[in-house]
Amino acid sequence: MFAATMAAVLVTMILALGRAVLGPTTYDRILGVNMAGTKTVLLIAVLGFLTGRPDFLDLALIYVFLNFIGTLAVLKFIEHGDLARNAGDGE
Amino acid sequence: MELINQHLPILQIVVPLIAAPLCIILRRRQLVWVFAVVVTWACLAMAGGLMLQVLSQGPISYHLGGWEPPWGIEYRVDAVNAFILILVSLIGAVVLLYAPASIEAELPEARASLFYTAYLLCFTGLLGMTITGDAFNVFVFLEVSSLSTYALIAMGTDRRALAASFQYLIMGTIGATFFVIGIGLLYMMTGTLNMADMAIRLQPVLATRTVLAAFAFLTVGLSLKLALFPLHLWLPNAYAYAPSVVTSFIAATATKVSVYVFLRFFYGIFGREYAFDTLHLEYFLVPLGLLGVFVASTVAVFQSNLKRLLAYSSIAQVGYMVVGIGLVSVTGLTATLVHLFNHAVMKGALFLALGCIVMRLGTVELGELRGIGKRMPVTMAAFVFGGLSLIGVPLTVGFISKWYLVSAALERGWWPVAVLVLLGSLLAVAYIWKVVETAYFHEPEGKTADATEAPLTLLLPTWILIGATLYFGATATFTAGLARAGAEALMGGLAP
Amino acid sequence: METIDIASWVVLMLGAIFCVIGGIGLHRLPDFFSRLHGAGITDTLGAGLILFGLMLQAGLTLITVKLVFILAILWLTSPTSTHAIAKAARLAGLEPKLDTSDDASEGAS
Amino acid sequence: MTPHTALIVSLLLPIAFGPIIALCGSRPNLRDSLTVVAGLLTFGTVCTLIPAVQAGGVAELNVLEFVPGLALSFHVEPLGMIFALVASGLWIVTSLYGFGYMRGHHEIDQTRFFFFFAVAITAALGVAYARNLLTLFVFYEVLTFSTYPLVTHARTTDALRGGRVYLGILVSTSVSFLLLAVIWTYVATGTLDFTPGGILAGNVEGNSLYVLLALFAFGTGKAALMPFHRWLPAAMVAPTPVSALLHAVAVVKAGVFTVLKIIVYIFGIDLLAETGTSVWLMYVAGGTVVISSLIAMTKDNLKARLAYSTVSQLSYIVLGAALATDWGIIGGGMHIVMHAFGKITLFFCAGAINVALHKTEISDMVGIGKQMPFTMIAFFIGALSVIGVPPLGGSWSKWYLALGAVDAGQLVFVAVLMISSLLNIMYLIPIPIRAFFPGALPKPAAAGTAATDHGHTDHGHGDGIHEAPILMVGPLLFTAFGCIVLFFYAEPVFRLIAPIVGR
Amino acid sequence: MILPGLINYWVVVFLMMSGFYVVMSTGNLVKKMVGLTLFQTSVFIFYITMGKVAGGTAPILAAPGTSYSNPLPHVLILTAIVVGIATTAVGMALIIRIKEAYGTIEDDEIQAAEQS
Amino acid sequence: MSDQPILRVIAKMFIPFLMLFALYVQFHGDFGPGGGFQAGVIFAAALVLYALIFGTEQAKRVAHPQALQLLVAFGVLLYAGTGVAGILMGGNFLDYGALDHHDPVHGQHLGILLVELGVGITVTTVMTSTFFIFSARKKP
Amino acid sequence: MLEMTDLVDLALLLFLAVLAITIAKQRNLFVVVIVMGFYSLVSAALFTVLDAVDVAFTEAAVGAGISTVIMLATLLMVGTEEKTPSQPRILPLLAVVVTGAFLVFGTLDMPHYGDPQAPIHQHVAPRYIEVSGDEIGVPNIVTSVLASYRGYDTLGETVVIFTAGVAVLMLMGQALRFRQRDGDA
Amino acid sequence: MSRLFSLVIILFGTWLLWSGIYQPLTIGFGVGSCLFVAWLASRMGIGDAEGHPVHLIPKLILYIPWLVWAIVKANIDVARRILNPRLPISPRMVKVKGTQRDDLGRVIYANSITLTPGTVTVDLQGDELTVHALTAEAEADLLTGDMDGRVTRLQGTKG
Ligand code: NA
Ligand code: NA
Repeated sequence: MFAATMAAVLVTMILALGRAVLGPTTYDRILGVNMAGTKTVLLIAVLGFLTGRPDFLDLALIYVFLNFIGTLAVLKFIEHGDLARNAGDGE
Repeated sequence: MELINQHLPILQIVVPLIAAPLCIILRRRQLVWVFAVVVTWACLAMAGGLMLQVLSQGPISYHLGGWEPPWGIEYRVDAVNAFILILVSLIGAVVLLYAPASIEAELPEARASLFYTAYLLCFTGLLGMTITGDAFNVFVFLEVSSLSTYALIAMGTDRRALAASFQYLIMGTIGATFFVIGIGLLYMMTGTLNMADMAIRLQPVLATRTVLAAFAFLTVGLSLKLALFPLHLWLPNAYAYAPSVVTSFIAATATKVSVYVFLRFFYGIFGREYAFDTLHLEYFLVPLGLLGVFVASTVAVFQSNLKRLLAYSSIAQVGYMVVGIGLVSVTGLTATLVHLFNHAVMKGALFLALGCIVMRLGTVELGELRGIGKRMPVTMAAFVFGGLSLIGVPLTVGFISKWYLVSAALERGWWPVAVLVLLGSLLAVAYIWKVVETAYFHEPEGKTADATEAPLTLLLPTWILIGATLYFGATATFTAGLARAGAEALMGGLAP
Repeated sequence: METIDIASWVVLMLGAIFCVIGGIGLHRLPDFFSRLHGAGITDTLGAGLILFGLMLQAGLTLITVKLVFILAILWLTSPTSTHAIAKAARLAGLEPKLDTSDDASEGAS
Repeated sequence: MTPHTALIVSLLLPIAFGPIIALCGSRPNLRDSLTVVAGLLTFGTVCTLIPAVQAGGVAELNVLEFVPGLALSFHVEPLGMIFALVASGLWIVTSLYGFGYMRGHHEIDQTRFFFFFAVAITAALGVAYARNLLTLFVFYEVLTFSTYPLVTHARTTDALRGGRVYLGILVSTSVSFLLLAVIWTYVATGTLDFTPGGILAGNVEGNSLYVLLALFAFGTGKAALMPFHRWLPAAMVAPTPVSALLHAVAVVKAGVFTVLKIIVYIFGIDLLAETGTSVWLMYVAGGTVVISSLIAMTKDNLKARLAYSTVSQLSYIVLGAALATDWGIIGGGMHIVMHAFGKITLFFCAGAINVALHKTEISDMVGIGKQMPFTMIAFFIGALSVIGVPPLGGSWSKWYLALGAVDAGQLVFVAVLMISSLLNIMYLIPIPIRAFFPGALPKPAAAGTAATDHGHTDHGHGDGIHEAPILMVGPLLFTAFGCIVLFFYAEPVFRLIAPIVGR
Repeated sequence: MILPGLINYWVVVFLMMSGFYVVMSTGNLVKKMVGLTLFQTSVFIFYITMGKVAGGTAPILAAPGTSYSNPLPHVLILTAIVVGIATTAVGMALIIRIKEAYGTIEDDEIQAAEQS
Repeated sequence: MSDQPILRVIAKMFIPFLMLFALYVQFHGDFGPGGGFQAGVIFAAALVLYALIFGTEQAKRVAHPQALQLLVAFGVLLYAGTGVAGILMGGNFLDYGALDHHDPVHGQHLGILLVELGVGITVTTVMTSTFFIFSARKKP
Repeated sequence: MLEMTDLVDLALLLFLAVLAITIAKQRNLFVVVIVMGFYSLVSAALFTVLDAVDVAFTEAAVGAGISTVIMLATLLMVGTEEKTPSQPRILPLLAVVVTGAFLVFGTLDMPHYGDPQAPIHQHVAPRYIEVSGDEIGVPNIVTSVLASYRGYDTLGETVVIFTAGVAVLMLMGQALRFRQRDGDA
Repeated sequence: MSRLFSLVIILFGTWLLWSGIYQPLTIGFGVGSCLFVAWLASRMGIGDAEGHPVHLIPKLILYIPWLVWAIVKANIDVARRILNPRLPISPRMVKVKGTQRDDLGRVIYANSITLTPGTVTVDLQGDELTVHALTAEAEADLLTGDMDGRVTRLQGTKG
């Protein structure tokens, strides 16, 4: 059961990653990676159950956080050409 | 005092390790320097103390965390690495004396406290690699020293320092990764990381292809770090464009420690029988070493930048050390070990002398040093003595090294090796004399016209090392005695 | 097999199916903006069902609590990042491919 | 002073005075006086060793343990005593001459000059006192490097080139051959001590013995055996006192001394005589004697001619050693002394001519006897001594060498000695003859060009005496006188040397 | 039985060598660093693979009698990961400085800039 | 990005929990995956998120670069200091058992706690300062 | 016996291989970095399968998180396109093939994947598993080994981070001036 | 101040739920950690009503089930269209006004829109949301204002 779920998640990951590689726009790539990231969360969660040690959900939790922050960082990079400038900061 | 004696092995490493972050807290440049000097000289004293302990009580084993090896990490001091500890501490302490005046001249904006922090870290890393008895711990401290080295090299004023540092970073990391693969394979076959334990548990599985692969990866990884020809490509630029203090320190110590680790693995873990009687590593080491001597020395002859010239000379000198390893005898290893020390002292002095020149002229291009011998006689005298030692003139340490190396080659009956070793030193005459003639056979002109002698703060450390070059060249019983003790230990497989 | 197991099995399978459908959408849908909706499927119901299926497995334990946390954070962050990506794309001048055949729709501003 | 103390003191005196001399650079008179004092003190101290040597030698003295099991170690034995006396004694004379020459020539960096000179003397004494091969090698190399600044003193492009040849040949031969041989010997025998009867017997045999001898003979580049003789003429760029140092006092003597010492104490003449290992060396030495004499005849530059003469004379000593007979060794040892006095006289004269008349080419020296009568008489005496004509010192050494050849059954070398003496006459005697009797002989083929003819002929070409400064003439008269004295008082020299071979 | 006995290791070798190849073949400094990271990460996989015990579980003490995978490679690799990121950070800082100094991060262009 | 209400609001809600999670990871390394290093990374991530949304300048007001530098050093010193404490208490370097002579296991616990904290502090501060340094760099 | 986890393991490994090839072939650095981040993420998943949860945790945080952010920040300043190499690189390929072949050769005598009888599971590690609970009192054996048995390595690791911090500060703390070439100064 | 207090309480509750280890030491660390985080949050200025909308929780409990149901419906719809070989979609952009009292409300609204597949909030300027809709039906659904009203009622009316 878990394995089947995992297989599905893996397939989804590959599809998402295909989008990341194919593009065509940068935003398609980011979208693909972001989606692949959330699928990793699922993968880890299911894996915990598959291996009979579900107390590794902390790991899944950290994936969610990092996926989010990572995406924002990437966007900031593309948007402003600057990682941390803010409208209020000025130059 | 009793407490200190008992914990000397760890204090040797932890004192500079703790000092590094303290430098950041102290922040004020002079204060940091004085502090760092005190620490490095204390380290030298500790290294001396360790050597005395080893000589009186035999090898010392220190269990970190109180855990018995192989469950915990062990520090193991014997005649060989006590010798290397003294070497690294000595160079570290002397070169640091030299630092303030030199980095003020060479660092665009003196970021002194960070500089000294990185220096101490590099120092700690090298000492840590040397003293440890745990294979993986070597890697950790290797990286401490490497990372700080990258930063230190990049502090050079020329932009090529950056490219050189990056190149070193890539090659160094590849080397370290190969090393880790090798350790992994060994661990896989033995289940232990403690070197002494590993040596024992490796014996039954020595014939496996996995161990052979481990051997190969460790060889290549370490050869990269010690700049064995033809894996030396990172070295010339790194030495040439780093600040003089850094070049002096690194050139004198870093490759030496790698050579030591090399010895430790091949003689101490795999064992002489496997490395040489079974795999005949000597047929790989001796030709490569000699090739390194000749190619690098020849290239050195054609260098116009003196730092690069000495850098190529260093590659050649590594070649001599490797030949010594490949001769597989007490005399050969004595040659390698004594040359580790001797080369460190003389090359350190030579780079310090170049630092004096950089400070006054801002360049070490040969074409701009015409007549420098008249303007900076004390500096150039140091350079000449160092150069004579590179050539291997008697009463300098270089001669002692050559003496043992040729003896070892003749003992083994490999007289062509002996001849080649001697011919190699003639190439040193060529590249050193190029400098001598430029310095003394021209009237000062251009930049040298109004150069003045370097300040005493720079000359003193330079001459301390030259003094060592001459002293240990005139009576090498101390260095050669220790080296021989170490060589005997290595030939005996470093058995406890 | 207990009912709860069967239920969780069904829920997990459904989640898996939605995930894959979202993945397919990511390739079938014609432009960047419409693909956002495909991604949305996997992140909302796909992820939600799978996590819910796991909760059924774990029962009333702290594990379930953690799964709830994961789901909550996922549902908070996922629309936020989707929005951020879309906004960035628009700011960068990427125009959505709109359906012009439908007269009822209004064009983009 | 006990012999041990005397040994140490004599060794340290020059090197200790070196820095003092260097520090007094701003006061030339003080500096030069100190140099003489140092020389006198050193010579005096060396002389105090003579009784001890005659009583059986000064025992071993380890100064520094060089590497475990091998010490920098000294002793005095007859051969070393001779060399030490020559080196320290002639240092005084050369120094005095040097003041005159350097001042007369307004040479640069005189302080540095005398400093390195002092170092070179220490090195020469170190070679003389060496108790083992390692010590000898160490000081041999120190001598090479300390004389390099002297050879290249002028720092001109010529000096640089000459220096390259000088250093290149001496270093490459000593490093590639001599050092190899030394280490080989050590590996083979486990010792490097100079031992009566040699140390190789039973340790090295057959072809290895030939190779080893070749390594030693050619490795001792300072002995100027052909084909490694080129450094000597190249070093002629140096100021004349340096040439004197090189040719008479220290450098070349260190070379042939080394050869003698190795043959006597490392190989042992019995071993060589039994195995005939050194026969080829006799031919090489004999060849060098003849060929370099022939080359000398073609040189018009006086110093160059003297240089080739030295090459030839050195091979007498090597020949003596290679004969491996008692008389050969004694002859070689005595020739160190005899040639030193003869050749130093000739060089002093050449320098004096250069300083007084600015002449360097032999073809320009026709008729200078009127201007420089003392110099040219001294030259004549020196030349006769080098040729080996009684009543001059050189005749003794040649005599013993001939005896040695006969003893060894190598009569061909008696012939070689005679031919070479003839050649010596041909290239040395015409110089004083034409100086005093301008029309007596036809101008030689290698006559100077028009340019040199006109170059300095105006200078002091008038009548009347135009000698070099007294500080130069004095020493050259002294050494010329020495040549004569050595003929009549050769006995002490002989008695000093004879114990080497047990006589 | 080769599968999965050694085939895992062979795939890992392939992964390592792809990283190694990227480092060696590219002239772009950033990609070199990525290659290095790839290489190192694959070595981590190698270590962790060797630590696996069939039927074992994560080395966090659970019920008695549980079989655990080997914790030691995990510890080593934790350290190695940290070393890797440290190297990456320093490498990237260097790349930025190189870009500022040379205006390029391509190896051959840097070399050309020095030759000219 | 603080002019983007969605990001701002979500980040504001998020950051405290992210930091708490970091501390949770820090103090639960004994029981499950995690420890000082991972905690440090997560804590730094929280600060980075803050900097991304509210700007580096604002973030530097919360975490002074100078203070960060001191804390970088402090983390290492805490670790090494715990080791030295082992020596002073009569054990070897890093012998936590010596920290409590009556109950070595408790000593081990204490030691692990302290060194993990040291790791956490150093990692957090190094990562954060590295981010600050990189983000302060202008495009050449 | 082929277990479920082994299949997952193999699947993830193959997935990683695809990613590795993608990295090698991509010229757009942005994509390269992103895919590398993802590679880390997948390898973290693999670590979970292989029971290395601590490692997975760290690899996720570092490889996918920090490392990617640092690399992107760098790209921001240095541009995102890799120049097409002028010629195919035969020598590196050869070196890599030889190295790889040697490693594969080395695997031939290795204990098989998962083999409980492998030497590494017989020595040192068993003690950690058996007595660390009593000696250290911490359930996570990895933590016990990391912080206590091999706590010294971890001190070294902390120093490595510290060193990296110092290095970055030295390199980028302030704009450094530099001379173009020796001669121009 | 009371908001900060509630933040600490919420954080601590979260800690307890995460932790699962209820020893004095661990709980003590929990308390310390929560206080530290709260202190930092106030330093950052993120513990205000916008960042810590604790007052909305009661009403959210009612809103969430509705939202989940909306999500399920939307998911099924979009999934069918993706699987349909003809791909029956007609993408469009639509602007709607949010009637919420502040940014917090509008953010909840915007994210609710995005969470339901078929609609994605592409921009939020003032009170105007720009939404990308995949189908005409999704657009129509949005324009009914049902969701908007529910979110607005979460916060209560203005004033
Ligand atoms: Na942990
Ligand atoms: Na990574």
